[in-house]
Amino acid sequence: MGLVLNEDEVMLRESAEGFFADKAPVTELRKLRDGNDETGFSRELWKEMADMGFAGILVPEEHGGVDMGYMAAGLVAEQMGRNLTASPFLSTAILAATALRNSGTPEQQAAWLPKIAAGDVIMALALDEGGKHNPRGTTVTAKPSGNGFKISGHKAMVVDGHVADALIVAARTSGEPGDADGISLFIVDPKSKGVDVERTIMVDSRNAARVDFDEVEVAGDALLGSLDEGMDALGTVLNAGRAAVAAELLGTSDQAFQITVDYLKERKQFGKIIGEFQALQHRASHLYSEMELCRSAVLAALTAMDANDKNTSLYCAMAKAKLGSVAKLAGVEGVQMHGGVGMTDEYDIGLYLKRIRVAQELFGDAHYHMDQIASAMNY
Amino acid sequence: MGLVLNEDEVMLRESAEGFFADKAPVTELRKLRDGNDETGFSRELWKEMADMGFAGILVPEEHGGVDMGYMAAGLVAEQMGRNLTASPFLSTAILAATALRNSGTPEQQAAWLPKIAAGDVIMALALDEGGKHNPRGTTVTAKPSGNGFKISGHKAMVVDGHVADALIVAARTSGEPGDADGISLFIVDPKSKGVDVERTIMVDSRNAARVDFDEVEVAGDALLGSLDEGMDALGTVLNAGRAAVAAELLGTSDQAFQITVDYLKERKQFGKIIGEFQALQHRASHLYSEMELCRSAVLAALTAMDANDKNTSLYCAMAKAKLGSVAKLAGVEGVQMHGGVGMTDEYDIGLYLKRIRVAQELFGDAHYHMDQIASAMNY
Amino acid sequence: MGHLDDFRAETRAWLEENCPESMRTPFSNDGDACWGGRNWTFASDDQKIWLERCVAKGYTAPTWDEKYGGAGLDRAQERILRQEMKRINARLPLSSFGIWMLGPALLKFGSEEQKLKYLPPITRGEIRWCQGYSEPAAGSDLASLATKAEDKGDHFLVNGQKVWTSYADKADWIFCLVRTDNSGTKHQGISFVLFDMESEGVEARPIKLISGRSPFCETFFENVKVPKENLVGELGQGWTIAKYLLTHEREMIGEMEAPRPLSEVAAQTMGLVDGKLPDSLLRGKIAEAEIDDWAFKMTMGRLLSEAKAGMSLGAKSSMLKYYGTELNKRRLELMMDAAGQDGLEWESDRSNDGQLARSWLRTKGNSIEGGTSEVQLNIISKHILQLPGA
Amino acid sequence: MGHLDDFRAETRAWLEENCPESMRTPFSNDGDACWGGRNWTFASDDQKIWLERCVAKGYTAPTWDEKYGGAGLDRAQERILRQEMKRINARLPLSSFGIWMLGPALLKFGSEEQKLKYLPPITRGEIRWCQGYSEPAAGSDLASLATKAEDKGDHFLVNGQKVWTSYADKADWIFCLVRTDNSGTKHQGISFVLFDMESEGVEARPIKLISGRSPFCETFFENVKVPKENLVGELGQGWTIAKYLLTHEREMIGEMEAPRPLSEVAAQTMGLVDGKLPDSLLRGKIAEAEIDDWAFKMTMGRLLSEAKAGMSLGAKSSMLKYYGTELNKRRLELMMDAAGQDGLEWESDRSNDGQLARSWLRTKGNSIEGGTSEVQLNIISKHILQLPGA
Repeated sequence: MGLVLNEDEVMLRESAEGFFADKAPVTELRKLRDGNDETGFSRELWKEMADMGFAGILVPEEHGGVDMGYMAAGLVAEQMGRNLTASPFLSTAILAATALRNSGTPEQQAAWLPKIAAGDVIMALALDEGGKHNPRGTTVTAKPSGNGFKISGHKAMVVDGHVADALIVAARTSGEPGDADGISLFIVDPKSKGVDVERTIMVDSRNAARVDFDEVEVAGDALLGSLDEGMDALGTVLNAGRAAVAAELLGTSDQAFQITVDYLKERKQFGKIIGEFQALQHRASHLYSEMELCRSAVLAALTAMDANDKNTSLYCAMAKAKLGSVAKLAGVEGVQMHGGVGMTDEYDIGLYLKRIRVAQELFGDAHYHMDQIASAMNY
Repeated sequence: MGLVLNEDEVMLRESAEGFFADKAPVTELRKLRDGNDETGFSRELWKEMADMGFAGILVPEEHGGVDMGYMAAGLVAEQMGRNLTASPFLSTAILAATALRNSGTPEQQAAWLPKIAAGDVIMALALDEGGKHNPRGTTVTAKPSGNGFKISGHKAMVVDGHVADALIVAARTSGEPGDADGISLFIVDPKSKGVDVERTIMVDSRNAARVDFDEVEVAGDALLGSLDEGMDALGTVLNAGRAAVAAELLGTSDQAFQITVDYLKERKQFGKIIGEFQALQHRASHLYSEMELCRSAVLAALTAMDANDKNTSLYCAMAKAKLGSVAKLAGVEGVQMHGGVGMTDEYDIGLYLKRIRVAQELFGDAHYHMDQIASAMNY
Repeated sequence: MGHLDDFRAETRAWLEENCPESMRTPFSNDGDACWGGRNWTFASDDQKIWLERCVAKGYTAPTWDEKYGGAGLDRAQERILRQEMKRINARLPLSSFGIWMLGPALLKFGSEEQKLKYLPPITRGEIRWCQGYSEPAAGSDLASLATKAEDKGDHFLVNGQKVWTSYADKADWIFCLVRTDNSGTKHQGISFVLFDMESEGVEARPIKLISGRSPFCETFFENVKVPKENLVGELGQGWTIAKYLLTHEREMIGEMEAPRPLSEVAAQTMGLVDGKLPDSLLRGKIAEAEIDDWAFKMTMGRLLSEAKAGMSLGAKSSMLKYYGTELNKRRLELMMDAAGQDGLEWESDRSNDGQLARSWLRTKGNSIEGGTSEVQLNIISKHILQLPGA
Repeated sequence: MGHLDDFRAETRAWLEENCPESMRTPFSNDGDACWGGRNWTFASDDQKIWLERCVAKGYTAPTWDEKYGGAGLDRAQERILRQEMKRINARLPLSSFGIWMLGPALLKFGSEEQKLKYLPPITRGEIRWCQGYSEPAAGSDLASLATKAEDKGDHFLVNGQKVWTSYADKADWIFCLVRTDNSGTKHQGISFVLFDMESEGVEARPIKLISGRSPFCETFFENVKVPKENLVGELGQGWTIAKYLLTHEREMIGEMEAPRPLSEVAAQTMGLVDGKLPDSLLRGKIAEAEIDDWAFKMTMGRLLSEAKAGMSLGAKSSMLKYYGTELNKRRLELMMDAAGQDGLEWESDRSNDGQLARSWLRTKGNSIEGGTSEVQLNIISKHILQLPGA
C-alpha cells in the first residue's frame, strides 16, 4: 500500500476542501445551534453536496451516482471533520448507500440509490440500543406476521434519525441477545404506525434520535439482505462507517491541533509567546507524531475498503481505535493549551472537543475495538 | 490516619538511614555482583542487622525480638530500597516472621522465631510457580503419607531460596488449581531427600531460586496453620510482603528520582544545565507529585497493618499497585534523563531500573492488583 | 477529650433539632447552593431557615471570632462540626467567596475596622463577594495585570478590565487587584482594594462557556471611584495578599471531593457481567483512578497533619492543585466512557439537561483556573526541586 | 514489468542455489551476525561461503555501482532482492557500518579516488568501520565536539576523545568528526576524516552497559597523524555530512522491525484462558501497541512512497526516530510484563542467558542514541511546527 493520493484524489480533496471551507465552516454549525434549527443541518447544503457528487459518492453510476469509492468518501469526510460540517453524509451517503449497494435487491436499489445520489432522501441506521456500541447485543425483535414482520423495541443514537425518510433497522429474527446470528435488517418508514421518533440533541449540537418500535408492521420486502444473516451485511456497513468516522476524526483532530499550534504562536504569557515553552513544544510535537500515524491508519483502512482486502475489518477497527484515542488527546490538549479562552464558547476549540467525544464513541470506542482486535487475533 | 511519623519512628528511620548508607550502600551490591558472591548477600551485614534489631523487628519480645510492628519494618525496608541493599530481610524478617507469629504453633514459634531475631536462620517462602504471581493457581501437591505428607511439584522465584535453612511451602492438600481453598503451608528442610534447589541469578543481581520437590516427605508437625486453609495465613503474609515491598520500592524509586534530579542540575547540554529545559522540569515535577502519593500510599498500608484495619488487604494491594506503576516510571525516566551515561553500568541509575523491575513483579504487579481490587470492590 | 465529647453531643443535638429535613440531602445541582447577597432569592423556606439558624450560631464561619460573626471554634471543634454535619448529610448553609477567600485575607491583612465592617455581613450572607484577579492579557501570568488605580487624594480612580470574575453579575462587592504603581517590577505596585459593584462605571458581562453555563464574567471598570479606606493592607502589598489567597484556593480546589466512587457510577451505568464491568480495559483504568484517588486523599491527610505539626505546606499546595485537578479530569473522562452514548445527550430530561456532559466539560477548566497545571509544575520545579532557571 | 519479473525469477533461482541451509534461519543472538574486518573469525563455513557468494554478485551493497563493489540495482530491483531473501529467511550476508553509514556519505561527498579506494573493501567485508561522533561533554549537543585536528602541512594531528563508538575495539578504520577551526559558530569548523584504528595514539576501551554487554567504547586519540587526503568533502563541511548521515541513521533506527507480534510472544509466555490472555489489562495494552505498530509501519510506507514521489522527508525522520524507538521501548516493557518472573533471570540457560531482560535493557538506549527523543521533539517543534524559539 503506497497510501499516497493519486491525481484524481488530490483534485477531489482540494475541491472538497474549498467547498466545505466556503459553504460549511464552523460558523454554520454555530448558526444551526444558536438558531435552534429544527433539523440541525442545512437542507440546501445537502442539496449542494449532492450536486458536487458527494451524496452519491458510493452510488453506482447506473443509479445516478459517481461511484468513486471509499478513499474518495474518506477525503470528503475528512474535510467535513475539519469544518465540523453537519450533514446526512455519514448516515445516508456512507451507511445506507453501502448497505443498499451490497445487500439490496435490484428493486430496493432502484428505489433508494438514485434518491440518495440526488440528495432527495435521508436514511438512518438504527442499530445501537444502549450507551455502548454492541451490535450482537441487539434486542429489538422482528417477529413473522402475515407476509411480513412486526418490529418491537427501542433504538438509540440513531444518527439523523429525526429527519430520516427511511430507517435501516437491525432486529433480531432468531437467537438471543449476544448471538451474532439471528439478526436481520429492515427498511422501515418512520411514519409507520407504532414508530415513535424523539430527536436527541447531543453535546456536539449534531443530530441523533431515539426510536421506539411498538409492534410496527413491515412487509416481507422490507427485509434488506438475508434473513438471520444481517451481521454479514452489517459487517461491511460498519467497516464503512468506522473508516468514514475515522476519516472525519482525522480532519477534526488535525484541525483542532492546527488551531492550537496557531494559538501557541500568538498568545503571550510571562513576556513570551507560549509556543516558546519547551514543555508545550514537546507535547505538541508528540501530538504531531500521533497525527502522522493517524493519517496513515485512515488511508490504510480506506485503501483496504476499496481493494476489498482480506484485512479490511481489522484495518477499519484499528483505524477507528487509533483515531478515537488520538483525537481525544488532541481535544483535551487543545483546550488545555488554549488556557482560559479554551473554556469559552467563543473559541472553536471547545466545539472540536465536543464533536470528538461523540465521534470517538460512534461504532465502537477504542476499548471496544482493542477487545475485538485481540479476540480476532486470538489473544 | 495522620500518616505522620511519631518520635520513635523518626529515630528509627534516622538510625536505619545511617546504618544502610554506611554499611550497605550501592557499592556493596556491586561488590557482591562483580565478585560472583555465592550467596549474593553479606552474612556479616545480616548479623549486624540482627544486632540492630532489624531481623527481629516483627518477632515478639518473648522470642527475643523487638516487636516494633510493620511501620517500623517499612521504614527499614525503605532505607534498604534506597541503597539497593541485598539481605534476607524480606524473606525472613517479614514473610517468615509474619507467618510464624500469626499461624505457628507454640512449638514452631519457639523453634524458629528466636533464631530469626538472632539472625541465625534464613527462611524463604516458596509460593509462586510460573512467571506471574498467582497464589490460587498453586499446583504443588502435599498428599497424606503415614503421619505426614509427601510434597511434589515445582516452585520458582523463591526469594533467598538458595540460602534458606527452611522453606515455607504452599502446597495443595485438596481442591484444584484455581481454588482458594485446599492450600496448606509446610515448613520444609531444603536438605530433605527429594528437594532440589537451583539458585537463579536475577536481573537485579539479587537472590532467588527454583525449587523442585520430588515426593519429599515431611512430618505432620511441619504443617504451618490450618490444613486446607493456608490462604488465610498466606493472606496476612502477602499483605505484609506487599506493604514491605511497596516500602522498599518507595526508597528505591525515590532515590532513583533524587539521583536523576541531581544529574539534571549538573549535566550541561547546548550550553545549558539540562535541568533548565522546561520539558524535563515538567516531567520531573510530575514524577515528584507521583512520589508524594506513593509515600502516602505506603504509610497508609503500613498503618493499616499495624492497626489490623478492616481495609488492610485493600490498602496493601493499592500501595503495591501504585508503587509498582510509579517506580517503573521513575526507573525509565531516570535512565532517559541521564542520557547515554544512564545506559552504562558505571552509573547507578541502571541498577535502580533493574531492582524496580524485579520488585514491582513480586507478590503481584500493578495489573494483578487492579484486577483483584476491582473484584473485591464488586466491579 | 471530655470537652470535645461534650461538644460533639451538643452539636449533634443542635443539628438534629435545627437542620430542616430538606436540607439533609446532597446538592443535586448548582441551583441548590445558597449564595446569599442583596438580591438573593431563597430556593425554599427551609433554605432560609437553615441559613438563619446557622448564622445565629456562628456556623457559617465556625472558626472566626464571635465578634466577626463566627462561632470561635478551634480546629478540633470545627472538624467535629463538619463530621456531624456530614453524618446527617446537612447542606452547607452558605456558599461564599467572602468566607472562603476574602475572609482569610482580611483576617490576616485587614485593619480591625475593616474586619468589623466586612466580616459580619459576610457571615450573615448579606453581601455576596466576587474576586477580581485575572485580566485578558495576563492569564497565567497574573502579576502582569494592568487595571490601574490612580491616587486622587481621598479616593482611587480605577480603570481597566478583569476576566474570569466568578458570578460578578450576581455579586454585591468585589475584592480586586489593581496596579497603583508602575515603576518597580511587575510584582510590585499591586494593591488589594474592595468596592461596591453598584459603583458607577462598573459593568459585568457573563461569558458563555463550553459547558453552556456562564458562571464567569468579563468585568469592566471605567472611572470607578474607590474610597481610600477600602485598601486592604499596605499600598503595594497586593501581590503578597493575592499569593496568600491563591495558596489557600489551590488547597481548596485540590480538596474538591469526588461525591461517589467512580466504579459505582460505572457499574450503575454499564451494568455488570459476571460481577465485572463489561469493558475490561475501562475496568482497569477505573481501578487505577480509584487507587490514585485513594493515594491522593491519603496525601491530603498526610500533608494536613504535617501542616498541623508545624511543617509548612509551601509549594506542595501546587502539587495538590496539579494532581487533584488532573485526577478530576480523568475521573470525568472515565465517567463519560462508562456512560457512552447516553452521556452525550445535552438537553433531555432523561440526562438532567446533559448534566454529565456539562460536568465533564466543566472539569477541563480545573487545570486552568487558579493557575494552570503548567504553572503548578513550574512552581514545583522551582521551589521544591530547585531546578535551575525554573 | 517483464524486466522485473525476470529479475525476480533469476534472483530466486540464484538464492535457492547459493544460500546455504544454515544461513536461512533468523539470527538467534548478536553473535550470529557477520561483521567482517581484518580480524574477523567466521562463525561457520556457511557464514564464510554465503558472504563470498554475495560479494561476488555485489549483493552486500546491491544499489552501489559495480565499480564500487555493488550490483548496480535500482530501487525496484533492490526491493525484490530483499523480498526474495526474506522469503527464504536468508540472513544478511554482511552487517557493516561501512555499508550503512560511511558508504552513503562517501557516495555523496567523497572524491572519486576515495570511493574507489574505500568502497570495494567495504563491500567485501575486508575493512570494518566504526563511527566517531559523540564526545563525553557533548552528548545530544553533538556539534559542541572538541576533538581537534591541527593542520600540520601534509597531515592533521588529532587529539581528543570520543565516546559511544560502536565496536571501536573491533573496527579497522574510523570515520570521525573533528574540529579543524574554532573561530566560527560551533557548527562551523567541523570536518569529516577517515583513519586507521591501528594508527599510533589510538586507544579504544569498551564501556560496560546495563545490559551487561559492551558494544560501545570510549576512544582516545593522542597525537594521531591523519594524512590530508583522508579528509572527506571540504574542510569545515563535516557538520553537513554528519547531519546527512544522522538523518539516514534515524530512518534506519526508526525502521528496525519487530521480529514477532507481541501478542504471539505474550500468548506463548502466559498461555491463554478461554482464548484470551489471562491479564486483561495487559491484553489491552498489547492491542494498543499492536495498533500503533501497524500505524507506524503504514506511516513508514507512506513517507517512503511520498519520498519516492519527490516529497522530501526532511524533519519527518525525527518523528520516525522518536516514535519508532519509544514504541520499541513500550514493546519490550510489555514483553517483560508478559514474561513476569521468568523474564527476570539473567544467567540461566533456560533464559538463554537472560536474553529477554538484556534486550529490554538495550531498548532503553534506543531513545538516547542517534539523538535523544527530546532532541527529536525539539527538531519537530522547530522545523515542522515552526514554534518560536525551538
